[in-house]
Amino acid sequence: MTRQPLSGGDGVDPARLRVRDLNARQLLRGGELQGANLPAHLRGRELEKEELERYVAERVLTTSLDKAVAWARSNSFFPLAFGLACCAMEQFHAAGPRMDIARFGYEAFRASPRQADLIILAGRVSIKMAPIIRRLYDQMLEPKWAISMGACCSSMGVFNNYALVPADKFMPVDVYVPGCPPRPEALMHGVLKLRKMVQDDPDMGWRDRYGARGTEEVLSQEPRPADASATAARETAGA
Amino acid sequence: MPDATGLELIAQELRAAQGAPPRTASGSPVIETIFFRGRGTLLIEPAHIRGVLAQLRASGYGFLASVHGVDHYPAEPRLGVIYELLDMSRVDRITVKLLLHSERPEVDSVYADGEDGPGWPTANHQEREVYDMFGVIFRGHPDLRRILMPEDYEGHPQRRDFPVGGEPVVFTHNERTALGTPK
Amino acid sequence: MSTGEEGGGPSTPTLSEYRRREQSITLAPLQEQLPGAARKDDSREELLTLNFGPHHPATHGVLRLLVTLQGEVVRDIKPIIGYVHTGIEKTAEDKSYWKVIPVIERMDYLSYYFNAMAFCSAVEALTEVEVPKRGQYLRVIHLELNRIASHLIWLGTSALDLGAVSIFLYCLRERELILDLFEMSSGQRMHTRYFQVGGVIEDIPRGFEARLRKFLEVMPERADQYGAILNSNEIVLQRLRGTCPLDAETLLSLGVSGPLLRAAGNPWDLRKADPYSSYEDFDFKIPVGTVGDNYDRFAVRLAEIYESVKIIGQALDGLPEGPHITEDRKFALPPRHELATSMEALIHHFKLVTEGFRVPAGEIYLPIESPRGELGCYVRSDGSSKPARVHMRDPSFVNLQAVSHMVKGSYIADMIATVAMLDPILGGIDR
Amino acid sequence: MLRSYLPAIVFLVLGGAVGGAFAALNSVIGPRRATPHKQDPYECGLPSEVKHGFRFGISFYLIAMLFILFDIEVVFLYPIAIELRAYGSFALVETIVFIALLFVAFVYVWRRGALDWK
Repeated sequence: MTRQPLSGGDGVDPARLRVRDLNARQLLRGGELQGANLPAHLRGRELEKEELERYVAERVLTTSLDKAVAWARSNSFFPLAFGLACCAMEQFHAAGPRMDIARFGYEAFRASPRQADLIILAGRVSIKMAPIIRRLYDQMLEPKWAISMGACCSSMGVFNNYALVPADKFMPVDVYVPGCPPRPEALMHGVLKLRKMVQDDPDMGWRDRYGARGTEEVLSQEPRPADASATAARETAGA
Repeated sequence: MPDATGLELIAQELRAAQGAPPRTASGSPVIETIFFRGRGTLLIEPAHIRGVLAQLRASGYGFLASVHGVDHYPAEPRLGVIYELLDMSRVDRITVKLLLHSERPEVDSVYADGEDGPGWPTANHQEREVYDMFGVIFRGHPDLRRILMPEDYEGHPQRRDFPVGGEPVVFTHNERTALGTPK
Repeated sequence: MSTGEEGGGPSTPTLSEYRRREQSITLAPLQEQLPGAARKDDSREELLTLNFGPHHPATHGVLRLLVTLQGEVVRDIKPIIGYVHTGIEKTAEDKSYWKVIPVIERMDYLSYYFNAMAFCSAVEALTEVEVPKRGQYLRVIHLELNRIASHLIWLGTSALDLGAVSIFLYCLRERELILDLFEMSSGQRMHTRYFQVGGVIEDIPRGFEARLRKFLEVMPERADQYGAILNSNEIVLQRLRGTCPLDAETLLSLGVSGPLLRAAGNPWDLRKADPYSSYEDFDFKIPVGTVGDNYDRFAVRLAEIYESVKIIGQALDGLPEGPHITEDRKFALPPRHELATSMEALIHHFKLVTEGFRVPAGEIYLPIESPRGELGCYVRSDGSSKPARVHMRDPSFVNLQAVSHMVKGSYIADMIATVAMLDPILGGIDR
Repeated sequence: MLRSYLPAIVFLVLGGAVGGAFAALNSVIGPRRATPHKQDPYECGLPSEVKHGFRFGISFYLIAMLFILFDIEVVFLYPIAIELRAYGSFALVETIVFIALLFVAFVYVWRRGALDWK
């Protein structure tokens, strides 16, 4: 197994994890601090008085602008027009006349990764496709998000075999939409969850246990070449 | 569909025509006729495949519907290649099957035209798939390389001794063991 | 800018890591074969080799076409596939027969009922199970509904490629109606697992018939509208008429079947030629084209929608009473009420759910007519409760070979139209 | 006289301001992380094989030139259409002659086969 531990395990600097400021919301709420990412002296205690004041002062100044930006971003995702298999049909239907994803402003499917900021992995990811998807994801401009739609690319689903790779093995995924294939409503629910996440108010659910939002990715200084990561994925998948 | 007698007649014709040279490696081209569930199958010597298909084409079976492989592991010869032929005017199907030893799974390609008659262009992708999935080498195929798996993949996944693969799915109850982080 | 001096011969490009690994894809010395290569002025024009896909909105999935262009003209085209290879045939060997059905359905993801039908028919032939008449009729209804749904997606996406955007939304509107019907009879929109070995898993619910009749009324009207919109769209017509024709002889030698073959004038349709599942009971026509160009391919598929509507109407009118699945408890689950009273039913149920049924050793190839052509299912059984080999002869996989014959020498815009009219479903091609 | 240009000036300034504001906001707020893959040209998800000094066929330029030539014609027609009353029948005749000349050129180009791809 070459999978990264979900909560920064041994040998991974928590500062390099993509989601590292998870506890901000809890801190502001004054709740008890949890999570493996925290420095040891903060673990298991609450912020009080001056510490809390300073913490809040640091955040509030930048918060308003951030909020405006997050609001703008979260209400106009430009998904990449990218269908792999069955789920792509339900993705069509989400954009179709009955579900009409345009109600939320997500109807502008873009053909080029340069113009897109959301990749919906709709279908099964084969070992041959994985490096290409990673490359597409790498070519998208920041900020970018990923939704893994359907069982196949979340966990390989019913086809747990030599040919497939789950998406979170080679790229970070923010929201998983279960189903085989998920109904269009489910996809829209997933996109709306992502909207809440981008607005920095994620529905954590059971992820509180991990202190994580989606799949975390270690950002090293030099990004890993796509081919190498896919080869690693292939080795484990084919073994 | 040819009935059992019809199948025997076809086999007789094939024996009469193909048993003689040019390719008389082992005498009769038809090893066995199998009639099962109303469908006829000719089990033939691999060396005669081009000749047998050409003769069947001459007798009307002009449409090669499918070429696919099969693995009879652990029996030997274990690798089979199956050619499904269709006669559109009589709406009649016949199956031609050959078995190859896994030591040297080689058979003549029926894709390209040869001196013994025209080929079957439809066999191009299908032979490549059989090569990819079973490792059967089609002699004379001009472009025999992997078609579904990546070019640098090792092994032939559809062979029965190839593991299905996959990986354990991480749930809350098995995250410790599946992720390999003992705590 | 230009490297200049060598006079336009194909200089060896420095290949990237990715292409170096697939160096066996030969781009043979095309430059010499070109018409007019001897002419002085033409020899300065270089050939452009482009990847068209795997991520391209006009390839209907993750098809990759390695296109060699001379200006605007396609000189060579190599389809490269395998980007959604899922190993379904391998997975099927690992599951008992009735658990294979949901896996098989996910191959050609637009015609899932057809995949299930081919597999179930093959297993029924092996086990010699009889499907009751009502089961056959219900199968026909769902198959033809699925054919319409598949053609609707084809029409919508193809029109999108040809520049007629609104058709796509109209098609999805009608497809929703079909998916509602599927949901009603089986509980799922896609991959319904409705067909079982020996029949269908449940009878159609109350209200299904009324809804289906309403749909049958609406559908021909809507299909008229599609025809009216597209047939009066000069751009679409210009891109379809007379582009990339291929004659029936070549198509047959390439193994092409289905609407592509019928567009070239050969009326081969397994529903008529070799009827299965009571298709001989119904009165329908086979639309046939004349020249086999893109417009014929379009017209044939559009006409098939009307014929499917006709078939469904007849099947619904003549729907016989009786069981919807075989009474043979060795293959079909006993109904719920029997479980409470009959010990034997309980044993059968337990046996079916835990192990599945055993199939006598043997092998069979059984073809049916899918929306794209002959969909054959080869099943080899070794006598156990799991198949020893399942192979789908998918029409898209075979038909794709025709693309290079159709496209070579025509404009790149015609290539888009041809790929659209070819209707390749990558899930079926790669399996 | 200058007053009549006021709307145009306001339009230009507003347009520039909005465009500039978006560009500036983008450079301030937008995160940037250049990676080798991101700098690569996009070719349907695969590394591009097109060389740097690739020579396009001359036919592309021919089509482009002809397009510009015959498209400019329309641009000339707009102001004439608006002010046709002011200049009277002279302008109308001139325009017709202009279009007729272009039409002759168009027929010539067409018959010579320049619009077909070679």
